Amino acid sequence: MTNAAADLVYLDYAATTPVDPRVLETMLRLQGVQGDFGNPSAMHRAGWRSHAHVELAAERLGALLGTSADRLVWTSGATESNNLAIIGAARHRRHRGRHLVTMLTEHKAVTDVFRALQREGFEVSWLRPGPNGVLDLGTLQAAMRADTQLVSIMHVNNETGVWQDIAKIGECCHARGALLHVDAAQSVGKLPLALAELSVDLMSMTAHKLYGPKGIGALYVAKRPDLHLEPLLFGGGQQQRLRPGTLPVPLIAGFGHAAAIAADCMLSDLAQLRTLRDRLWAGISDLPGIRLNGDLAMSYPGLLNVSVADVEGESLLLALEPLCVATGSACNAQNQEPSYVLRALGLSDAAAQGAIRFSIGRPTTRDEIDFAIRQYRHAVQVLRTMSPDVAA
Amino acid sequence: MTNAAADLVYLDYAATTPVDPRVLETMLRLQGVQGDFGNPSAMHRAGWRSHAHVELAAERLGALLGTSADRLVWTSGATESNNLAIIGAARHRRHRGRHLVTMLTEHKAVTDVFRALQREGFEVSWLRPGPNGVLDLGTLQAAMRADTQLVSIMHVNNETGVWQDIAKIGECCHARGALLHVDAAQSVGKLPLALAELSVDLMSMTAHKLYGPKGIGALYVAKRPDLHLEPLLFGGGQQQRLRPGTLPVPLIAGFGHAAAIAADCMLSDLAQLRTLRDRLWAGISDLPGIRLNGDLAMSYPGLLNVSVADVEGESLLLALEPLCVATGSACNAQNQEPSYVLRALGLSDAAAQGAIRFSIGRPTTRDEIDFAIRQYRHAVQVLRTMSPDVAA
Amino acid sequence: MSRDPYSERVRALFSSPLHAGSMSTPYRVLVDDQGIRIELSATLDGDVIQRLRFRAWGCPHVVAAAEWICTQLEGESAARLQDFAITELMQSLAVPVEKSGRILVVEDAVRALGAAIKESSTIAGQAEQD
Amino acid sequence: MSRDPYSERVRALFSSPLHAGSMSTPYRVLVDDQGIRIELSATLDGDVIQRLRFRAWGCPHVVAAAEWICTQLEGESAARLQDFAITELMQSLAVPVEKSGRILVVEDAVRALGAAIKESSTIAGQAEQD
Ligand SMILES: Cc1ncc(COP(=O)(O)O)c(C=O)c1O
Ligand SMILES: Cc1ncc(COP(=O)(O)O)c(C=O)c1O
Repeated sequence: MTNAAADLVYLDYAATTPVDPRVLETMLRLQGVQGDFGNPSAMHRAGWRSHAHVELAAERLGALLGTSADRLVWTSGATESNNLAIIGAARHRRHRGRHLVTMLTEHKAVTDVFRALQREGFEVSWLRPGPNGVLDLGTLQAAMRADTQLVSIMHVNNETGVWQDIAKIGECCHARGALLHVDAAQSVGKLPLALAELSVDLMSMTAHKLYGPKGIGALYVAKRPDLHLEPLLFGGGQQQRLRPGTLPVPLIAGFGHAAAIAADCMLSDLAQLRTLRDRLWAGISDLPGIRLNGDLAMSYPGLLNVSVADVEGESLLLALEPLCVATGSACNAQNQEPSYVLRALGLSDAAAQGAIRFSIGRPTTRDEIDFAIRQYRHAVQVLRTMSPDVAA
Repeated sequence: MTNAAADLVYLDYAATTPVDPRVLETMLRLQGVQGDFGNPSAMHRAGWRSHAHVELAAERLGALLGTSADRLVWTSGATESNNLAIIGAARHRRHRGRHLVTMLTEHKAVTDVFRALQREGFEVSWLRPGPNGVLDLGTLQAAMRADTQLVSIMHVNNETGVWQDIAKIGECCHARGALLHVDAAQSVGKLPLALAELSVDLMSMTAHKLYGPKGIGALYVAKRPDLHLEPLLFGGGQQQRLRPGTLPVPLIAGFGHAAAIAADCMLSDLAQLRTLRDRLWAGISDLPGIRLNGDLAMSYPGLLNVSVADVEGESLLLALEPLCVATGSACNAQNQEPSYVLRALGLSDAAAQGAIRFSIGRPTTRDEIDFAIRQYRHAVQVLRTMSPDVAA
Repeated sequence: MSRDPYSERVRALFSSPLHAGSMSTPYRVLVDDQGIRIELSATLDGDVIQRLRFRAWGCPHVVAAAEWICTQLEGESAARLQDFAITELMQSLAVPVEKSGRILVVEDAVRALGAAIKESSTIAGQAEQD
Repeated sequence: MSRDPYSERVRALFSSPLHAGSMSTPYRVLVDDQGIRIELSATLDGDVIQRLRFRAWGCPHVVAAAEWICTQLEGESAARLQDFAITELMQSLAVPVEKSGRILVVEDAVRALGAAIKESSTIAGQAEQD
């Protein structure tokens, strides 16, 4: 059995990825005393050299997204990008209307932001996708009102991999004069995206989902006269005051390099992921009572979410060791409530609780998939045997 | 001439430092596919291993500061820490009173936050230190009111190196029932600090000033029943919801390691810096019209701020090449206004504009200091010769 | 943030649950509470628990606790079941406090089994007396 | 964020200001505006500028502009000074637009020198006519 981190078999790439060795090297060169470690705001050669790395990174990320470098704001991750986009836009447009729209199946870094805005007096419509996770355009259209200011719909769902039709959703929003924010943490660098052709106003991303470093994200802000954001942080004036603080050049350069690599190998990545995912599903789909959560035809191929109703989730996770996979979202794993995303798709508490998210990455091998198949089958069988009949 | 970044002589350590090679190694081990790169929120071995690195880092930073690990919140840097502390505390205590106190000579990442709070309806008293940069305790006492909720006073000033007596200031705040926030971006890891013995409620720091990585900071939050912060970001519930987002484990571990190294070599660092700074000042203090901004007896010895009135600042900087030094604060170097910090100490526009901040670091050598002395003397002389007499 | 919640002891008990199973015996109880289900079945040799088996639907701590209990109580007097308390178990398995509610369901199951045994032996005793 | 604002040309002119200096000559002007001071002094050979010197208190672009002007205008007709425009200079030195205000002070100085030369030669001419 080949594996990622020494003694483990890592299939949790949707939670976070290792950093690509080429990216690591880029970052390394910008940190040590012999490197370009200067503060990019400084008025001397060390600062200007650093700054050039920031510019290159913005160009690389812009190229990946089909937009220009000056539309990108660096943040600490998708959580901050989501907050800046949603709170920043909503507060700035407060006087125009207080209605906002999002989905029940968004990441907590979106839902919790909308809850905070509700406490500030905004009104939020929470849309429910179909049982396969896909949002019906009619549902969105029906929710739009004259005073709707902002719609936030994620691109790829972090639990199911299901994607939304951002192009059509954007048109629908713009037709009604609302802004569209997209949480693309799970799709940037993984699925083709051409922002110049999309009616997307704000898009959040984070480097550690695409083989870049943790602690760096970006927010795309379209060039539109009526698009302004209130900043969340105040300080030294960096990034046109939208997001101040010393720019973390090694992280930014790492993000940029990861974006360039992603642009290069996206198509071959996708083909490989699809092959491995299909192999995984073929290897377990005959288990009695197994259910695929989501929709294979409409999802990012690096992710497979399955559940069996009669097995307890936490025990299943432990029984899968040394396989590293997720139940629910990695970001709220510490609370053991059944996934609200799966509940919104109509799963019972028990089925949601026993769901497993396999997520496949660039380093994943066929052997690892075969190991996962064997381990999953075995664990389910053992736990089922151990489970008392409901009517004992 | 020995030098930091290849062909440059770097004396801008107050703007940012290179990462210590031992810290780089720690970080490197937590990023690649063979390392502990997991998401510390994940419910599997890869996650738990990552999480252990976060715990170690918090213990190391806590040990440096004389506090316990559970009092620390990870942020993206001192800018965010300042925002979270000041906005978070002020908004939470809004109903008790709206008066806040700070200094004119704080970093922009404090002054701009207070300006934002003024727009929200808070009232701010802006204290002016004496001409040597030191705040008189009587000035603070006179500003305190019954409705004063929060006082923010920096520890070491980023332009002059002057320190404030945080111990006495804390007592004064607590006697009046106000919280004390301290921006310690320039002192953590550089000057001894024992939080357990200080009446400090909130303290901001950033790793890249102490040979740690850029993009990671922390906020110390004292354990006090009446001390609560409203978060600025909402999301996945990490860090008790105070600051959500995937924890950037390599950065956190790097910060922790940098803190441990700082604790080890602080006293020898201080002795070396003092020797080098005194040598630098001795080498230029005889220049006609030179002025030392600050107070050598009451400042961090890694910093020396000097000005000559009759030389233009930007030309002086360029004439100093390949020396990398700062005029004013690195964080607002892009705008060429004379430093408001030096203006508050009573300098004329012209003198403030021509001020140079030399900041010395752990890698600085005697040869570099001697080079800086020669270069500064030469540049001042050349520019003075080139300058037209005021009455030509 | 989370740390590994499973001690080596819990891992060992969970991954080799030697007492997992079910026996047809009169001494069998099922407790279903807080989303956790525990079945215990015992065979007796006089007053002594000869064999104790469990089936469980719950988190690894619940499974490990059930296995631990079976290991501890086989060979003991059945009377011990009725005042069984989880204190030692919580410590020995380093169960996180927030899970004590679930482990109390295991305690309930053990006590229920004790009560069931007592009741049937009382009936049996009564039958003999009659 | 900032990028290196100095072109190689600006760096070269700034670091070797061959025309820095001041001459006692009747053709000397000082312009003091926007916190910038420029002194220009010239010697003439008939109508031709023989030597042109500057002193400056200003940013590196101002110093480089002054040096550039001296290099360009030595050997030229003094009449050219009066309608001197900074367009070519701005481009040739890649001066950031936000600094064009300062560079206009340099233009002012050149024109002032041209005016001063013209005025004194007019006076000289008038003196001859009398
Ligand atoms: C869809 C989605 N949005 C937002 C985030 C938050 O990203 P980060 O933790 O990097 O801030 C994540 C990852 O956890 C995600 O999957
Ligand atoms: C005193 C002070 N406060 C705050 C900051 C901001 O730190 P950061 O840019 O890491 O957020 C700095 C550094 O620029 C500083 O010197």
